[in-house]
Amino acid sequence: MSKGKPTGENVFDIERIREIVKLMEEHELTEVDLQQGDDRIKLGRGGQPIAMPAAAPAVPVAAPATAPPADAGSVNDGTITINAPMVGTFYAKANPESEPFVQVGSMINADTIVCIVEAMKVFNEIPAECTGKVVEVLVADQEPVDFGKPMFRVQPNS
Amino acid sequence: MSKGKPTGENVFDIERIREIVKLMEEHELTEVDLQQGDDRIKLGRGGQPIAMPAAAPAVPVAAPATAPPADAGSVNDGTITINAPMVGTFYAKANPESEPFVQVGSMINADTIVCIVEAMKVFNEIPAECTGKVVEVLVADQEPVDFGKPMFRVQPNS
Amino acid sequence: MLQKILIANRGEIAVRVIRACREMGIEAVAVYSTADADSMHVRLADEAYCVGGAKSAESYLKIDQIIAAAEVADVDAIHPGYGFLAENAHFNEVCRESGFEFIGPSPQAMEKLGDKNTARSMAIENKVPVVPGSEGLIEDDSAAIKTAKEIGFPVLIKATAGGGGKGMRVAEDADSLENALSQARNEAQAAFGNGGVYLERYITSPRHVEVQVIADSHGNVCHLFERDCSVQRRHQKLIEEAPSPNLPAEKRKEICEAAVRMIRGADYTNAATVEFIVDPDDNFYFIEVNARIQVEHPVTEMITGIDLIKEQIRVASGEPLSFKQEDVEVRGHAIECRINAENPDRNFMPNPGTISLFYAPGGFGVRFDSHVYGGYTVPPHYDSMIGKLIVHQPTREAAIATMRRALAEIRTDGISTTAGFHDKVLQHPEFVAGKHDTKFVEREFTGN
Amino acid sequence: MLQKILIANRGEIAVRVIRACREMGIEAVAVYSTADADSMHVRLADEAYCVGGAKSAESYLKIDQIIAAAEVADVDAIHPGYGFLAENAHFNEVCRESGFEFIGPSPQAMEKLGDKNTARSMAIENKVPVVPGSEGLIEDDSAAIKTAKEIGFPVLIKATAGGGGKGMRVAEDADSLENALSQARNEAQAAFGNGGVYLERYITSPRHVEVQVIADSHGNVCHLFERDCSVQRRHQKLIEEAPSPNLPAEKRKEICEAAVRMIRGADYTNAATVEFIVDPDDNFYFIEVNARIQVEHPVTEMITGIDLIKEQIRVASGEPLSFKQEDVEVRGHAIECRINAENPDRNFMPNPGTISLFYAPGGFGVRFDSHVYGGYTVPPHYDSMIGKLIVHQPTREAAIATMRRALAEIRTDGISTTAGFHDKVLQHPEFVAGKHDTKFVEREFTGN
Repeated sequence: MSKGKPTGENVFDIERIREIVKLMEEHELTEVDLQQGDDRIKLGRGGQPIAMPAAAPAVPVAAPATAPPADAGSVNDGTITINAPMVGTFYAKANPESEPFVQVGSMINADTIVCIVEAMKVFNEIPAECTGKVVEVLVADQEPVDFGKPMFRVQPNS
Repeated sequence: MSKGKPTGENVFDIERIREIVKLMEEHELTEVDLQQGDDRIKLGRGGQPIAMPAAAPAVPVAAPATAPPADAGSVNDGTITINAPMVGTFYAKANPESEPFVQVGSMINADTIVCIVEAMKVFNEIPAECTGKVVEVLVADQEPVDFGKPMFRVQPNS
Repeated sequence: MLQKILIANRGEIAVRVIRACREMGIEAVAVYSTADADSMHVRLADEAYCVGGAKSAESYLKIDQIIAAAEVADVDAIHPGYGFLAENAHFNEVCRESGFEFIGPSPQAMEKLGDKNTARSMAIENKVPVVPGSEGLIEDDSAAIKTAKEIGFPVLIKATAGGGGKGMRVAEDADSLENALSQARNEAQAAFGNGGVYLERYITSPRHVEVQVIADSHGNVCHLFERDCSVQRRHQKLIEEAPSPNLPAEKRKEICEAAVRMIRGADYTNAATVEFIVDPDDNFYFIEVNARIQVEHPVTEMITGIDLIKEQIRVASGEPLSFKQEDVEVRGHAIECRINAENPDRNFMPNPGTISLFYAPGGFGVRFDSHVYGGYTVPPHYDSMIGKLIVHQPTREAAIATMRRALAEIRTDGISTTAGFHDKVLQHPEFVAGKHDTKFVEREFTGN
Repeated sequence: MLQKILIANRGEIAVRVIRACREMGIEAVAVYSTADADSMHVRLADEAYCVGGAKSAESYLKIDQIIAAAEVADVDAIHPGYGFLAENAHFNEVCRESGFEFIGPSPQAMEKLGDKNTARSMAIENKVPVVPGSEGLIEDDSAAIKTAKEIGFPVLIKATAGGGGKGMRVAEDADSLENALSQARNEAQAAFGNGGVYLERYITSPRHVEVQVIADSHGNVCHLFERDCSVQRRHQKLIEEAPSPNLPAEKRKEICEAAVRMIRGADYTNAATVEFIVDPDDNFYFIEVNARIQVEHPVTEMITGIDLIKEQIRVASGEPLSFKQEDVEVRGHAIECRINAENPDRNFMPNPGTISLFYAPGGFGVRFDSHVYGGYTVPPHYDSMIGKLIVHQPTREAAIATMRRALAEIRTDGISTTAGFHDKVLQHPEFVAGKHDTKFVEREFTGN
């Protein structure tokens, strides 16, 4: 393994770059500059946090015990998410005939029921617990959800 | 013996970077800049960069296939090392009675015999292959050496 | 045969069950807490559902969430592993009421055997020797003194609802008995909300010997011989081995047959372990039944060649065991060391953290059941075991040599483990001679 | 018994030998190139010496440097592993002249068996069936045609100094023979500096079956039954198993006894493999003897329970084998898959690199012999094998299931491996039926 020559290793390895970027984001690094021989990896990062790649895990890696809004899937565009507080089946409507509880554009407040999560034959009405406008519905009707799974994206009132 | 061996250390080793970042966070460092030969690890974090003494890793980087001077054990103080070109037993003197080939302070040139490395009953005279002044003898008389093991530290003529 | 199984557990045992499912062509579903999102069992499973927060009470112990995951995943059975809800008869019942096979005994059998006092009477009914002691609970102190004199001092006071040594006291003589009784009662009341205690003869220098049994729903009850788990620290097993060293052949036969009688008598199906203590004269006394698969089951698998998890699944599927008693043979000797993320130099303080560099032990005769890998972070929320190192060799001596070799290979930069401590134990003359008892570790190493 | 051994090799086999030394209480000394400073064998050894640069020619093939390291480390024996200098009779001789036991056969036996033509005549002397062919080298074309007609077409032309398929040609009839002869001669001359060729009958749909033999210096020569290595790509073995599927019991007996005759006749000590090809009617023909321990030795260890490396060391120490022929029994079925850092989708192009995240396969019935770990960089300078995945189960069917389970567990983020390719092979009906021959992989998968 002589100096200045790569160890059969690829500077452009996306996986590793993703790891470094993750590291930079987690620890608010502004600069990473790695050189070995002719190889170099130099990454800069402004004051704005970097958005996680789409390939981010489907499940929040560190959602707290009770999954409050704005934790999972935040992309730092000012929006927050309403996350499933339990495992179960997501229902967008009270019954097949009725309208969805909320849709894109719906204004919601903390008490607004946004959906039902059914588990063990119990239909749990899920309140928004936040105030603002629904900008995206992230789960299809009757799709299963698990703890912390983002269900709605909301533009909060500022 | 293993202590003398090159590590083939990898500047891009995510784990080590993670360690350094941890340090930066714990101690609120804004910049770390490590350089050795062609290798460099430079990390920035938040605020204004502050000058920081370069801390070189304890272990030297990998020596190339043939172990020329100045590769192993360089500590960026301008000195270079004469490394063992083979496995064997290091002899500082031609025979027990005689003076050492070289000592601290000895001026040497490319052809100066600096020691003998004995392997398979053959006594190989090792030339300096560099010009300058011996500032440190790194191996004790009749100690075993292996390939790339630094034997002398030399202040080259500039 | 079952088609899809949810594993209501984490760590190495979740990985262990997933492996058995895979080999049987059964789909495996993992559940996990937010702290385990990167855990190996999540990645190896066919499906994985987050059931709550890092604390066990918010995830692995949350019955409704686990059942909800089973419904969403549409599994047909649930394997509880060990610990967490494994011996919770209520969970067992809820699983079955919700339409999921529980891979373990019936709630009734679990409940009966769960109560030490009931279990003891069942043992007596089935002619399984028990430690001489009080019939049922101790009513008052005078009765206690009378019984103690019949049994003979020293006597041990035990909580009927007890476990892990809580509510236990030794009384050397009648004078110290009263005091010890009240202490034990209070401790038991505090720990288990049940102050009921009973008396038994205190066995000096006991060995812990347990028999692996498995029963199917067709009336077959087989034993897979015994394990010796005498290397313990504060009632926590550290090293287990099979067969038990220095147990005479006829005693082995007796203890295994007694265990089978016990399980048959309890009208029990699936895997169970019948625990005994063995005194210096090789007399054995029933202690309790563990109504679950145990941490140390691999040593039995190594010497018998029988996959216990697969047999559990077969039994839960209503199929007969894949073997008959006469097919079960002991081959060689197996030892297991529990590798814990603890610092033996700091009184075994757990030290969770990230394993920056990891070498897994391997090679001929070595099995390492674990969920860790280089870069894995051991979370602080659960028990500290990061793996089970199991070796199998023709002789106990060779097994010890292989274990010491394998222990030396383990590398976990970033956290310290008990590997080095095990190596010390393995070299101790008492262990090498197989003459150690359950107080060996505290006597020779840790003190207390 | 030997006290200190230098392992003149790298990678998994260096680790394998170090493990055996450790269990026997023997000090292990590693040598390494500058490219292997971080390799596991360096870290597991008691001592390690860098013997030169990354290129094999500058380190692992440098006889003087390896001997010098042996002198400095003051060992009493050298284990060559496989590949590199393992079958170099000169190195063997230099070791012994320098006062180090060479853990392998005598240079004489190695040399005799190294020459295919000599080996063939030795086989004939020892009544070991060989493929019908020319007695010795082919002098001129007319002789060739005469011989070919005696043997019967199609005939195979082989280089006496050959290997890896070089200098091989098939002639369907007399007309094509002359042309094929000259081609083979030229190729052999170019490849080995020796144009000598010979003829033999061309066996269609051959299986590769080899017998593991080991002999001590006390006149004991034992076989450990056979291995089937018919899953090959370009003459490189990919999957090996023991016992050989569908080999009739009496043929197993015959082939093993023939192998023992061959080794006894060669006045050979230590481990050897006698290779045969087996035709569709189960007739077997001697091919060659490998005078070393082989990559696939673990499958034999699994079914016999005998540690071949320990036996090699015992034999080299002048001790008798630890077992007698009648003690050797076959238990269950074992399969090995060679896990290579290659990309099957790109014609198995090697792809060295850093393994950022690594899951080692494990669990019941699984053995993984490897030198890699999370964060390890596979150097580009050596062969691409990063580990050997071995499974052991009561039946071949169960072994295949366990292998598929274990292959799926392997994770090597950063490099691609052949694990997925093995999984495809294991599902192929021909392999499942055990009816595959040595052309199976090229015919069904890679199209050569």
